[in-house]
Amino acid sequence: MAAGKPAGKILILATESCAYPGADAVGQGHMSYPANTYVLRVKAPVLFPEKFYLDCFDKGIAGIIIMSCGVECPYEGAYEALAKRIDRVYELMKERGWDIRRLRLTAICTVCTRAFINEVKQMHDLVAELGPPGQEQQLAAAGSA
Amino acid sequence: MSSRVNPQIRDELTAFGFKDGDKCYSCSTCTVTCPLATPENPFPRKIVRYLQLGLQDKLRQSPEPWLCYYCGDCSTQCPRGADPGETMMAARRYLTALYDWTGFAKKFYMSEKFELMAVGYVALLVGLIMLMFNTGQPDWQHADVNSLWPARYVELADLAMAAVLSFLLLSNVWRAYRAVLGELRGKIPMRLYLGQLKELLVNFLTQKKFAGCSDRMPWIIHLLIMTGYTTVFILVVVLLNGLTFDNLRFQRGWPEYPLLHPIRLLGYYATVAILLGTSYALWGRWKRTKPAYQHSHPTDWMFLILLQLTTLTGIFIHFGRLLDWPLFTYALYVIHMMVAVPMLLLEVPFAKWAHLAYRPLILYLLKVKEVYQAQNTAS
Amino acid sequence: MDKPSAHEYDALVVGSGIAGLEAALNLADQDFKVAIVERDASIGGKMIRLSKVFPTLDCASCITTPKMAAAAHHPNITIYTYCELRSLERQDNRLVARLRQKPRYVSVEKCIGCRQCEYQCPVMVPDAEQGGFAARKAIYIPFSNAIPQKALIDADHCILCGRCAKVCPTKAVNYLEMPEDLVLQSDAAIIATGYEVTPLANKPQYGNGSLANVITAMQMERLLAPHGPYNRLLRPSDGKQPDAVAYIQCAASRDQTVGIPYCSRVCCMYTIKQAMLISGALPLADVTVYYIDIRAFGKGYEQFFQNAQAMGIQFIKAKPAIAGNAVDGSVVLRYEAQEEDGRIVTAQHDLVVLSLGLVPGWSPQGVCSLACGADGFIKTPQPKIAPSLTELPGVFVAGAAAGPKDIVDSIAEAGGAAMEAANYLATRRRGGSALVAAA
Amino acid sequence: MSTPESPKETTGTGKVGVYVCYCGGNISDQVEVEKVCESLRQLPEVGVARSNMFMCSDPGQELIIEDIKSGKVDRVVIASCSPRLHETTFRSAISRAGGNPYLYEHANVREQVSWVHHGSEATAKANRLVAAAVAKAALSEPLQPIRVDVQQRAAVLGGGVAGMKAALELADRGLEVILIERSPFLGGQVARLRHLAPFGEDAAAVIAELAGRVQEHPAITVQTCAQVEGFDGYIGQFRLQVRRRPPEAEEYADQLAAGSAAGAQLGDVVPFVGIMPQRLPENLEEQEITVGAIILATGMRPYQPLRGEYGYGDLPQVLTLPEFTRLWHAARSQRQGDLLVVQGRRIRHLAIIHCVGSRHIPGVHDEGGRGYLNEYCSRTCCTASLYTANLIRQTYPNTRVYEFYRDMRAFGRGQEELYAQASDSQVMFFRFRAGEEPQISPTSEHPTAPVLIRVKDVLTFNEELEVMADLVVLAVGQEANPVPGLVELMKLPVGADRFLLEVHPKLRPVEVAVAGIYLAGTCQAPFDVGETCSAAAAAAVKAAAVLTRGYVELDPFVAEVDLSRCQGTGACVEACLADGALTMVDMTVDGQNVRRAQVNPALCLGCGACVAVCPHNAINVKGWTLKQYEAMVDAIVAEDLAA
Repeated sequence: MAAGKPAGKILILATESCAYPGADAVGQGHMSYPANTYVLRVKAPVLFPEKFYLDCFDKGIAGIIIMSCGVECPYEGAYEALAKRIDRVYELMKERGWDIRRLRLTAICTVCTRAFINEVKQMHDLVAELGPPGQEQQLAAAGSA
Repeated sequence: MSSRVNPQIRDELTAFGFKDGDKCYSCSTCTVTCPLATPENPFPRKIVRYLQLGLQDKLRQSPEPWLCYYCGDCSTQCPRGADPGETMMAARRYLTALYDWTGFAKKFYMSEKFELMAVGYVALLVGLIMLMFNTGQPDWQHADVNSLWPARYVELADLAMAAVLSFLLLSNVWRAYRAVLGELRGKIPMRLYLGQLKELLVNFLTQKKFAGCSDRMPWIIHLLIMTGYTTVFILVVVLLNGLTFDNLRFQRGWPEYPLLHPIRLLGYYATVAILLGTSYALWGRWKRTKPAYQHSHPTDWMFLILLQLTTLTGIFIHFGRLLDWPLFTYALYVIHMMVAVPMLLLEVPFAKWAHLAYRPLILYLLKVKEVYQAQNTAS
Repeated sequence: MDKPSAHEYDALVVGSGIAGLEAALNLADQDFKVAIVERDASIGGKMIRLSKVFPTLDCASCITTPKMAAAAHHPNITIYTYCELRSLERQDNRLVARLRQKPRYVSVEKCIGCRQCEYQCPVMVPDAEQGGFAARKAIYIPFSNAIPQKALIDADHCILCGRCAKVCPTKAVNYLEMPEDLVLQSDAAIIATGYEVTPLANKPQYGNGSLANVITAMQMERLLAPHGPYNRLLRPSDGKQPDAVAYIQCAASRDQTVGIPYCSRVCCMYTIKQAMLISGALPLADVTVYYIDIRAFGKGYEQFFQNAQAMGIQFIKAKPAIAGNAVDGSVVLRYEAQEEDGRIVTAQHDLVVLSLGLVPGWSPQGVCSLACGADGFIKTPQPKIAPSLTELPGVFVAGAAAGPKDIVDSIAEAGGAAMEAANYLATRRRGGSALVAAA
Repeated sequence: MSTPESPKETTGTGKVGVYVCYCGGNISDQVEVEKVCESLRQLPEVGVARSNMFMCSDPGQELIIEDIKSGKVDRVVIASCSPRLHETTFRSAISRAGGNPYLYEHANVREQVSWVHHGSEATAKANRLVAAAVAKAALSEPLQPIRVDVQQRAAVLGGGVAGMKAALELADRGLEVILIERSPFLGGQVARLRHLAPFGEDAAAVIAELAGRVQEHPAITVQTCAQVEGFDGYIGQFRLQVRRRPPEAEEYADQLAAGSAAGAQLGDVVPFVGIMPQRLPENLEEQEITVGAIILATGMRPYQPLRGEYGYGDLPQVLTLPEFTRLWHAARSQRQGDLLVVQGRRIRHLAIIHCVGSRHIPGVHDEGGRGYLNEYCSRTCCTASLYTANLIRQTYPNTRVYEFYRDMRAFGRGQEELYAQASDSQVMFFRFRAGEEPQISPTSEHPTAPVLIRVKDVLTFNEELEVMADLVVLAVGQEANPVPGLVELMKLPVGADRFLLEVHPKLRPVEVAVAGIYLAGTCQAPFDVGETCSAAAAAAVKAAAVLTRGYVELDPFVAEVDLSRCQGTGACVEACLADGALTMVDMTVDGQNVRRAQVNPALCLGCGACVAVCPHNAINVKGWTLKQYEAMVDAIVAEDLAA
């Protein structure tokens, strides 16, 4: 962990039927992961509009992992709609000069403990590197200057 | 080249002992568990399949049946009870019939009645001949077979029989050779055949391949019968009067050989070996102690019974002579001949005993073929 | 457990695998009171132990856990885990089931599933739930998504050191717990006792279970599961990541020498599934399936099989024998190249998986007078128009208890059994003769 | 291990009650529970914050009940283990106290905090998670499960085995059933068989039993020559327009003739046709029926080979298995000795070819003008072939049988035994690979001469073999009976295999996306009769669960339109994943006629796909609103909560 710096917060949108139980399984296994993570239970992440994600970043969330059910999604067609939406969010993020890696769409199943940990760790390292959203523009500016 | 499936052949096969082979669903467990199957000569499934479909030509060209010594591993492990070991046995019987140009073997196998009658007729014929052709002046003081049937004539008859037998057997062996080597026959140079003759001899004498089976007991039994039989055959037929010894006095003449005379020792060995071997096999077939003894074809019984009877009568003649009971000895001698002659005449070229020739021959030919192919790929 | 008429039910479901759960839920949803009796310490049966399931490749746990949770929380369902069914018979026109509650040595009421005991326990025991590849403690919760999430003591291995009792926050450990006998009454019963897999031993051509790198398909399920013993696919002998994996189909099915002449029905498909998962986990590994017939008969199964071939999984029509171990620990196979010229080929694989046969998970012998077929599975006298009927009135059968069956077919049959049972119960309620309804 | 102090009460302004569990140290060892309570009390929404050693225990639950009863609390936040373990426990506690169980939120501070984080980090995170839960709870609305009244009547479409079985199951359950069959007959495809593999049941007897019970059952109304022409409604209240009409001249002429030739009365089994349960309608009859659930049992049809496929249509020696069965049994009375005779021809050698019309592989097989490939396995043909082979071998020992297969799929109970029996009775098997199908050619001009079959046989090391046969029987597969009308009306999903498609093969195997419509039998996939009956009963049990109560209770988590915000853009309707759950309707809002979105709660899945697309945030999923999520995010990022 970056010394001294409080790590940016990571939001995890975990589906009720797959990833949320997956997070529970990680807990049952006492598999430690960074604490700057906040799991929100959702029925289907297709519920969130583009604006929600942008607002989150504006509010200071440094990274978002959408842990969906992937193709096992109980709502037929929802995953495809979600994937399309995330593509649009990426476009908007790029427009704002944000690193699109801050938002990740992934599929986590009820027992995908290792995958869960991996996702969290990767995002943790990423936000530690990037800092709060908006920072990367300054970094880039500093770099080009 | 396509082969025509021939269900009629399949019908004939039942008479040769093909029974459960239909059950095979071609999983090939038998082939891969067989300790004797080789990468180039896989069996038994291949043979089972040929028999199922009645692919006679394919079968005729297959050396594999002669590579199998029926340890029964395949039959114990067959998931469907198709008894591939017994099916291989049937294949050997069928091949013996296929090699035989006289058609006699086929009849012998296909009809138990024919088999019994053939043996019976030959036995009667031998009996009749012995009754008709003798000196008519038996020695009632001593048991001396020579007095009734002088060794000279008997040995002449033996020779004649050996000639007929050899002709029949060798002509069938020739056919087997043609079938197995197929087109390669003309291509392999003579020196290769000669070079591998040792293989023929070794295989004949030791049946060494058999020892590769997981159960070695059948090999030992087989070896006992085979060496015993060969020994007697050589003693009786080959070491004839005038060849090496002045007279073959083993059974007929006086005085007996000294106790430690090599011929006498060989004779004892042969007698014991055959007796042990056939008794074990008969007992096994009766009690079905081994996979190989589960199903006995009438020809199997016939062979063993004739062999054992020949041996037993031989022993009794020996005792008759030692006890000096003339009538007993002469009568047994007639019976002995009535058993031994049909056995030789029928079993050797046409039935079970033919494999004594076919097995080493096929192994030898495979070796020749292997060497030839190795040379060809090398050049 | 807090129900006043705790031991009076409309229906009893024996077995809580996917078939039992599905049957119980279907009855409970029609407001019948259902008791589930489970031999293991957790409900979920075999399916919860699997990695992913064909033909959709979705995670088994993700499909089973919702059903487990639904059953556990259903107001009409009572679950008796860790109970042996000792007898099931009709008395006074009701079914009476006598159960023996095996001692867990941990109070189910008090245990909060915190696993403190498990962390303190000093005894390591090979974990059957992980194919024996990992260890568990002598006091343990069966697996991560077990229901109930309650610990139990494995009395065979416990050394009575007392650490678990000391650390338990709720004082739930009771070393002196005794077996308890229970009597349940019901009008109908559904037998959903599932299957077991034959052991590795007794097949000389596969090494009789003595070769470390010859494993069962159930063990492979664990190696492939995301929460498996190694967390990745390694072979057991030396932890090497296998580059070549082979499957031997019908390793103890369609084989009268092991007493299983029938087809175990699921092995082809789980093998294809595992082969696909291996290809996913180790993209460079070669996967070979030796088979007699590929039996991909269900909806979407044939396409699944074709996809596997397209992925590069090799299917060879042959039934090999294992010739032994190579120096590097890999397994040497001999097979007959039927699709070529029939010669015997020797092949080496780092890991060999045997698709073993399925046998009944339970025998009614000594428990009730249910009849079994020659295959040992529960007999169904009307396999066409009422496949879940047994020879006992009011007793129905679902899933692999009536013959090997995959999950999809088990679920369908469980639904059917629940329907038949519901009608039997409804007829009784209407006052109709139960015997007439069953006949 | 610390024990909680006696509960402190600091009543804030709001009415959210926060209850933090020690979990006997499982939580409190890492999370300073009292500190969490302390900092939560600072929040304006929180009225009470308490802790307990075991919140799930009776004393723990009592805390909540007392607070609700005393009016201090009207919504509850529990911070304990995963909601998956005890959500139902706490909801029922709230109900017992007289509260609304949906005014409740759960913070998972064990699995997501104390078991994965340590020290001050753990307490800080627990703080935030509980605060987020409070933020959500504060915005919760009381909800009620959606109750839909249900017509206790079902419609079953299709009068084959599946339809009759499903109808009987529901009727035995005490429900009214209307069985609608397109043809004049009951019995479907099974009526056209003779024996059922693998056990050899008499197909006619099976049909007679099912149809007999169907006709006698007072709760079942049978309508033959009937079709569904109109459909609307939702689970519990489907309306179907059913039209009965007399068959047209050519339609069913052969079957009707067979019936009258046999002198069959209504209700009699006519071999290879079925049972005619009622007279043909004389006029067009139309009626509307209302049902609570619909079971589709529209069945399958056997694959019809193309002309020239294995010589079919060109050579008189080539028949399909159903055709052969029919001819054979028609000629059975003229049995001649040990040899099978079909159409007057003596059959010494009979070949059966498997996988005809099944297991097509793109790139290997071609569509041949069909316009599609059947890539699936038809599941029943192997066993049917084996059964036929055995029957021939037993009845006519002099008729030889050859089977050409790709994989022998004798998977079910009693099926491998059939295969073993066939082998044992000397049926010869040949295995061909896809793309190397057996080639059939006539051997002479004479139409009754045997044909030559050439095959590269895998079992004989891929050698080419020749087999002579007097008759070639094609084991044809199953195809879905096409029901384009119903698919169109009910918006039924159809798979790539052209069978009707279930939602999920394991989770919801007999359901389609529209709640209340179920699939039974071979309309869904190839099945044998036993499997069909299982599937039909499984469909019936789902329908029964809906119908027996007279109502269904659905989760309250469905979309809700905020009419004060809705501008009628229709974006939500477009995004909706469940057909009919969202519609635009004309209505009067504030005295103005407008078009607004309307939710049908019975059809809504609650996925929220509509929520995201509404430009005015006028639609939300109850219990999971966007506002609530925003409030949670706010709580997570808030500065002042670091405890």
